Amino acid sequence: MMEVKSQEEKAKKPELKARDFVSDQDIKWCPGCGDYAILKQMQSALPEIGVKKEDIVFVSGIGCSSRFPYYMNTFGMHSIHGRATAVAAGLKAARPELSTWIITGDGDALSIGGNHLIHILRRNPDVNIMLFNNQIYGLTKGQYSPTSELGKVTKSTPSGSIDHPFNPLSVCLGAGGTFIARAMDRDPKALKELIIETHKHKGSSLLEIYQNCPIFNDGAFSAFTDKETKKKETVYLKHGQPLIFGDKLQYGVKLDGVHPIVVNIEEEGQDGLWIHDETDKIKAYILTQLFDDPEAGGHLPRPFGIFYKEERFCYEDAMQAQVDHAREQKGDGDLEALLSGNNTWIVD
Amino acid sequence: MMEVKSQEEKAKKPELKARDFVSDQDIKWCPGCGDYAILKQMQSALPEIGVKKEDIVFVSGIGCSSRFPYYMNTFGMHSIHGRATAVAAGLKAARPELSTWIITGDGDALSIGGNHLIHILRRNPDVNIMLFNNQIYGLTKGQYSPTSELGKVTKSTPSGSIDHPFNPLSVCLGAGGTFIARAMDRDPKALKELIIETHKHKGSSLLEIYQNCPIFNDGAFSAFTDKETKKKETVYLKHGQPLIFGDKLQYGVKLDGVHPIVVNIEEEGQDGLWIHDETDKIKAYILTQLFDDPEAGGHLPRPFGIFYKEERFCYEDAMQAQVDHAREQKGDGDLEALLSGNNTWIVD
Amino acid sequence: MTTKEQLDQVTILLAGDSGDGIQLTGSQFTQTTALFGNDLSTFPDFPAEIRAPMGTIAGVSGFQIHFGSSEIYTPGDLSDVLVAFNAAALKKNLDRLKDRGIIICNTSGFDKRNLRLAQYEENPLLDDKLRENYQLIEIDVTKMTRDALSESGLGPKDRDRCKNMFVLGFIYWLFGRPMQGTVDFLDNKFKRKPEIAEANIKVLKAGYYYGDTVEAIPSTFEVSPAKMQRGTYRNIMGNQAMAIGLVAACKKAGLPLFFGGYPITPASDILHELAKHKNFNVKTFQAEDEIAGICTTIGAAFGGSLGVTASSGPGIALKGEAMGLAIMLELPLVIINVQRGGPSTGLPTKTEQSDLFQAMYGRNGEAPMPILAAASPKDCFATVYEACKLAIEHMTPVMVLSDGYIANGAEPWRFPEASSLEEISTKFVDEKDAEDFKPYGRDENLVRQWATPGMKGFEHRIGGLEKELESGNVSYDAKNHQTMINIRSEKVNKMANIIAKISPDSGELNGKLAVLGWGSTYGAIKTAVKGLILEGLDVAHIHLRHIHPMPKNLEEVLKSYDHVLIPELNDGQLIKMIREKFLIDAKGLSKVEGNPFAAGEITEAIKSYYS
Amino acid sequence: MTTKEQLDQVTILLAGDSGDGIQLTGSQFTQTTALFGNDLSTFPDFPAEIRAPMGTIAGVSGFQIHFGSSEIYTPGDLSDVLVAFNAAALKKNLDRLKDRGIIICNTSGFDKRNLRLAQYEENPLLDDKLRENYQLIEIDVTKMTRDALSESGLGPKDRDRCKNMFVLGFIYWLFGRPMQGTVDFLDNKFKRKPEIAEANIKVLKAGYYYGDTVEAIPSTFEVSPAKMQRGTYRNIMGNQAMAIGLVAACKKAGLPLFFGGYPITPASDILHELAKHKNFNVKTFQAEDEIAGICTTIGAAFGGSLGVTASSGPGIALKGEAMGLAIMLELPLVIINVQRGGPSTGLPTKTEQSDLFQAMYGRNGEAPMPILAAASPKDCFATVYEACKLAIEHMTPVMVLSDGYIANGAEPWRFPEASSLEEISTKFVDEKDAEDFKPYGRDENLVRQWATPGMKGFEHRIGGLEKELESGNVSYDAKNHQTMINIRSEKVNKMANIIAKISPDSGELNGKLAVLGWGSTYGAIKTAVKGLILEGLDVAHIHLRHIHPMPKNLEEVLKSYDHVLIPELNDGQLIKMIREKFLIDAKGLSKVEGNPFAAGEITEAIKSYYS
Ligand SMILES: Cc1ncc(C[n+]2csc(CCOP(=O)(O)OP(=O)(O)O)c2C)c(N)n1
Ligand SMILES: Cc1ncc(C[n+]2csc(CCOP(=O)(O)OP(=O)(O)O)c2C)c(N)n1
Ligand code: SF4
Ligand code: SF4
Ligand SMILES: [Mg+2]
Ligand SMILES: [Mg+2]
Repeated sequence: MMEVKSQEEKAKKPELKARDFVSDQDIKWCPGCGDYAILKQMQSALPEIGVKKEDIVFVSGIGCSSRFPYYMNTFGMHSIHGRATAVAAGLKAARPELSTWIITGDGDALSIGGNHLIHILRRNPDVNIMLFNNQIYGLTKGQYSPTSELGKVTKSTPSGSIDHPFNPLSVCLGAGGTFIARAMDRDPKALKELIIETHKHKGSSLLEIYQNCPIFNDGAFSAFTDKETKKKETVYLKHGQPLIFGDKLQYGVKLDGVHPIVVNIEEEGQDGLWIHDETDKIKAYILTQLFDDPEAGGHLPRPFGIFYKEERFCYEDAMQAQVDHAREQKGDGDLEALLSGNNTWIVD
Repeated sequence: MMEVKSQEEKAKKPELKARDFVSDQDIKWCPGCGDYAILKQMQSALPEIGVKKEDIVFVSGIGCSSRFPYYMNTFGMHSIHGRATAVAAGLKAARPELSTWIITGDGDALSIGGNHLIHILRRNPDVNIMLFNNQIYGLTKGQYSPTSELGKVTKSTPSGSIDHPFNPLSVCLGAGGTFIARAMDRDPKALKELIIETHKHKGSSLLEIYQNCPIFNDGAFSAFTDKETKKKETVYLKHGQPLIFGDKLQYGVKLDGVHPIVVNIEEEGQDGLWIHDETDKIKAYILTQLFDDPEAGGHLPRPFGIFYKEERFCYEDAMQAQVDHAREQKGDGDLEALLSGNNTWIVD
Repeated sequence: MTTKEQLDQVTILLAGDSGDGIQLTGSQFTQTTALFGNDLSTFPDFPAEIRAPMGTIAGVSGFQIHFGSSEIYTPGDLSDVLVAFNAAALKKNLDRLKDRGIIICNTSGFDKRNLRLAQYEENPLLDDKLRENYQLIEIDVTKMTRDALSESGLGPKDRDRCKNMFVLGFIYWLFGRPMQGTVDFLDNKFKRKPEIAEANIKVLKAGYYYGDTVEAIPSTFEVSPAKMQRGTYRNIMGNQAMAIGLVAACKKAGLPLFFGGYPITPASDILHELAKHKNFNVKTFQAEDEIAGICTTIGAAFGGSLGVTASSGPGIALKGEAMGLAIMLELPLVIINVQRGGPSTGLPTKTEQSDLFQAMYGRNGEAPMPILAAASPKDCFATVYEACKLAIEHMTPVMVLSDGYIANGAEPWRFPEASSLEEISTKFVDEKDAEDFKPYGRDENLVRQWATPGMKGFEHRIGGLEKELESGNVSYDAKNHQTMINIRSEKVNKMANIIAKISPDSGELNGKLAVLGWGSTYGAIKTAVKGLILEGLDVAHIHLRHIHPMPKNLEEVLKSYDHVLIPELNDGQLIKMIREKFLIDAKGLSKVEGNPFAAGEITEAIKSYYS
Repeated sequence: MTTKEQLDQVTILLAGDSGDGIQLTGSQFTQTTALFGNDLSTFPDFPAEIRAPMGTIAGVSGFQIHFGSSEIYTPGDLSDVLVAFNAAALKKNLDRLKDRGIIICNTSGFDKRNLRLAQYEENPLLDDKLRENYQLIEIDVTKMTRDALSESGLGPKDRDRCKNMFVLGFIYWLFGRPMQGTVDFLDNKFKRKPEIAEANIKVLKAGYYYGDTVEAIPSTFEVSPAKMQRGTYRNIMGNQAMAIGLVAACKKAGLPLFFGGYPITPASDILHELAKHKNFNVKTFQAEDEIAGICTTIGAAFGGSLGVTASSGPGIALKGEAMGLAIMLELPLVIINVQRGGPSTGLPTKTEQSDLFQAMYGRNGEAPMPILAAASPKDCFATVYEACKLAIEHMTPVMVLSDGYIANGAEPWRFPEASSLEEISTKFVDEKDAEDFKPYGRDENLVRQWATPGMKGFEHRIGGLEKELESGNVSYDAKNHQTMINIRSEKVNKMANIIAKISPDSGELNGKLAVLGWGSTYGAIKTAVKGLILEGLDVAHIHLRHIHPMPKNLEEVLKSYDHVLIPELNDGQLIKMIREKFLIDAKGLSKVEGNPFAAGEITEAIKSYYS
């Protein structure tokens, strides 16, 4: 009996492999580009979420990262610069049952596409937004982006950029996002887990992924990925767990009033350490402020993982509910009645 | 002697009156519109900031509120919908010495113009942004806006809006704004003071002004303006002062960890009350979260005044510095050298 | 004693402050007149401000209705009756009244304050010239209304709000119309405030009986019902017809309707109307801007809905880039431009036809798109219905042009039965064809296949980069690009095989002069041409719905005339297309004043060919 | 022994992986050849990807240079020499090589892996046909380079990066060019890494002497200096010329230059170049998007700068609404469109002329704007300079059209002296005129006055709503609207009085056939027409810089020919304007393949008129 049942289940849910998500198109990123690692983790995460291939859609804007959909053997659209969020918002509203993924870059999402990003976050349709942040415009060959650091010398800023960069997660939280998280290309395990978490969250999930662009901005995130520094410069957030880090996990983060400080656990013990609560929006905000320059002294580590998660109704559900309600109330649309309206007269 | 000197001074700084800022155009807002009160306070505040009329520019987008520049006897531009921030950013970058004011509505600034708003805030040019928030589209005759409350029935939402509204100050703080404040049309004194404060702040100042639209959204802010409720529903922020409110100032706000709670001062005394610190960004964030529905029970009062103020270099100064530096380094541009470039040859 | 005068047609212009309830008065008179059996056409004329300062000229709101016992195609050029609620209303509109026309004025709207606001130095009602040139009927409407309600217990503000009903009652009497429709309307509208309903009805009747009682009015008028085609009629406004047409087409096609748009005058009412029809599986999305408006519809169309967006000039400008994407993706989209006065913000509440070239060319690259234009309020239905059919059956975005004049104008509509509407066939791919699926495979009309997410085995990716023939993969190949450019162009051109051939709307083929129009100039041209044909002139009216592609026989038809005259509410746009295509020396009649043509203006232009 | 062959002109196509340093090699050869005194024209051909996978066809980067001892107008149709760094480079470009042309190939780029990636089943170098049809020079460049650097102490990666210098050295030898320029360049470029400079120079010389040593090469070539006009020359690319032209115009006008824009291929280099010239009081603003790009320039122009924005098709589409505002405001703006393959994202790295109509009509309402088009890389300077002059002196936005072909192409430029540039007169209001200041007061050319913030007594407000004549206040008046529509149109049309009259660029007036071109087709048309005139054909070349308004005498000039042929890299756009305006039956030659015309294609089309 048991065997039969498990077979039935298998039949119902044919197990997909990572390679089922590989499309037939040649990949056209530069050698060494961080996008490869993200693609790989996406292809290995999707079989685990148990959604049928044909029910998955990837929508992207324009940029190196935005070529991603071509490499996924699902439905996909490579739209126009900055508008993936808007296209996906329409698709999801029209087809709530589809698993909808948005692929976007720091320029695509935060420069030209900034408005659609903050609006999708407030409306909260159930989409997963992968924001590939390489702190540069890759496709147009190396201009600074809204996340590039101050003073950055690029083709368009030969004397250094004077634009104060965005803190992307702070922008997204401020806009009313219900799921805010950060990952990086060079930590594939955490990346895959977080990809799966974005799927699980019902609502707009924003996953910022630090992505290295070896051609135009190599090493932008080396403090967080280099062996020597990464343990000291990163802290992984786990709901219910204290914020500890360091190569021997010897440091912790505490709140002094509303301000985070680093303490040495070996000296001060674990008491009073900040216990991560991913449902606390104010604390999530404080976490987004752990954003200083790793080069600066006395600074705090950069958090990775889920900063914030909130349950809020999804846009497409509310929209569908209004349609369903209208149908219940007034019945399925009657075309004759629509055409005639309420005031008619007869000429004969 | 003294008299002579004071005459000289007078000659230097001719004192302007509110009426000097009144243009010759008929005002075309509806009777009772909150825009009148704001116009009046602006005209009475400007003489106090001591800037010459001809050095002041008002730039607006499109909306009822955006007609404001026509009524000010200064330089002005009524631009296109959502783009006042971008136009003003260019003007200020080109002409750092001008006192530049942006007039925008909740639709203009937060719907179509959301992207330019967050970008001007991060770049931080020294402009003053007056965001007239009436939680409705006035000029197009009453559709809901990104600040309208959930469930709002309007022309475009006959079954009620399903869009989670923005918390405008939270958006602006998240974007990296350096001056975040709130006022209302019906409290002229505070409004005028805050207008002057926006001018004083060197950087992009964002003043949200609750503005009643008697035609399409009458009473949206009545909880904060009605005699019976306003003392209980509003708290005025003053740097260095505790957060207290109530008709007998009998309530205070405290932080329980990172979360604000209301305490009864008469019972619990003033100890441990939250002392407003306008330079504390995390606390400013917490203040922006005092945003619940006044109809809901057990809620917190709505703050007015300056939430946050940060000193950060201004975009136009950095830009001018690069120009000046280049001139110092390379000398004022030499056209012959530019035309010839570095590699020439002679044909003869 | 008042006598009764028989008239064939009448134009009334109601004018007053934005707060005076002019639009409501107008629409009640329209409804009653329609039910009475007249043919009619109406046009409201709002101020650009929500409520411009009371009493000023900028604050005047107008409503014009033209009705008659024969066919009516326009809201009328000059009016026979001008109802002026105040001095500003008179000042603004006097030049739109015929010589010897009737002025009905509310004398309390001519007090000192009102005269000053209207910038009258003297009270015009005391001017002998006015009394000589026009028939003046003075009524102190405010006082009458207050008197009528003296015992109602209502406050003075509420009482004064009933003023418009007095006027309505009076003109009902003047034109011998029944009051019952309005009585019912008021009862229903103020269901929850019966005292208000009662007061309004009382004042309405007071106005009616005022006419009966005072003997000052020399004559009343009779405009008998028109001999209209048999059938059931309703009254309809252009934007409403547009919305209903969209819903009907989607219902017929069996597709969900997704509307993504951003409010803008004068297009917003399409969104407002659609939002009421959710039970037709209509989803409306008020987007953050026009770009998101069209992009959400592209997403929805990819998902298997008909995507619709509507805007006006400035908003359409913002959609250009995304239209290009839709053309590349070959997805069904309908884009409606309710044109207004331009350029830039221009004259938002005024009408114009100056976005034709924007529709043709307002995109980067070679980006051909079919364009249809609606000719009148009711024609918005048929035009948008055809646009939906073309979009769905040919997998393409289609542009529909309307304008402020027909969007807000109204006329009686012999609406079709649902069953009589043309079928629309939606062709999704067939499950069994998954093996050989080519996303850019095409049928004989060059229409590509439609496979939507959720269809197993049809997973594919599309985008805005040039696509390879058939496979739809990205291709940078030179010859392939040329092929695809040709296909996209050919696909639109081939629609000329399907759309109706053109023939004169009035007049005959082979003549001296053809007046070629498009869009909302229909009524004015028709009125003018019909009139002149009756006068014996050899002139014809040809009206284009299909701007791109044009009807196959258009060249032949146009070349059958000695002259072609093209009136447009722009600086000359269609005319350029005609001259270029057919190398005929067509002449234009251009007007860019924010107002529709008066039939008389067209008449005059035509006559110049015969003198 | 190698012999020396004398040639009049040669085209070389360098091709290899994006990582092979092709563009650098090409630009060095260009520089040296220019200094040598040849006339020349170059065209790079990038892949759309940043670094498409190594060894694949999609990853091939190309650089074509055409140089000679007579005048050169295009980068050449087919090439005489193809340098193939790998198999994919050969596969992609073989059909662009002349019969019997020379192939120089790096044999180590033809190993198994490379052959597989290039989708060659057999090694083409072993194919007898290839050897018969072409002259094959095989060099194991990789090995030679490594050998040359065996003692350099550099790692293998760094060594291999010098490969391109070997090839450069070799072709220097082949065409008898001096190495010194490149030696100096390398010394300077690697100032901080002298070991790298030294290695590159070593390899360069190795390549040069390789030619000398091996006797396999039958002959070297001599292309003597061209008889060019006396003067001082530099080499210039289109985008660079555009940027320099802007800076020069602002300097001449005494105005600050404000550039607001957003990166997009192929326009970004204008921003990059301008950002280097801050000492000319140039401010560059990389905006959040194209809309902010133009809106910031509008703000800056209001403040008294010349506002400039540049983009390509999709970005220009986004700017349409704001262009309308600039037209309404009548502020000086220059809008540059470096066109690329469309529609939508299209072919971003390819060239096309398909945005002409977008330039004319891509806005709502009647929104006329002057349009100029640049004909060649160096002509970008003169064209944009004139555009700036028109914008400033006539207070209007002006559109300049360029395209990917001339933006990235290069040619020698006899640059002007600063003093010889036409004066540009900026007319701000005069302080003493504050009393009578009318923001929309105009001079005889209908140019309005410019008063900027900070000018005491000139406080005024402008905006996108229709403006009242002279006062510039908001006006909804019907007649005023028509007046303003006419003024805006007339103001642009009047510029025809100022711009140069047109005359044939080659050939005579009054003939059988005029070939009318615009923009980047200049070189191909000129080459073709000059060639055919030499062959005795009665044909002329007329080239338009002024698309709108057109030169006053254009009609007359065109009508002096029996036929007019209009080649365009689009589906036929200028031709529609010409047919419409002059009602002449001009014919088009259309090509939409992402590539420029070959002169041969034009020649062929012309010849069809004479057979
Ligand atoms: C409307 C428009 N503007 C500009 C561009 C040019 N463009 C393409 S991608 C891009 C930015 C890419 O940066 P990002 O989004 O960070 O992606 P990345 O390439 O770094 O992955 C730009 C400016 C475009 N394609 N369309
Ligand atoms: C591009 C464009 N889209 C839409 C409009 C129409 N429109 C004008 S104002 C406005 C919204 C006004 O709301 P808000 O900014 O809140 O100003 P308010 O009228 O409430 O003061 C809209 C949608 C427009 N003028 N231009
Ligand atoms: S340019 Fe950078 S981001 Fe783009 S593909 Fe190359 S490495 Fe990746
Ligand atoms: S509609 Fe509302 S916001 Fe607009 S002018 Fe009238 S009252 Fe003010
Ligand atoms: Mg990036
Ligand atoms: Mg508003």
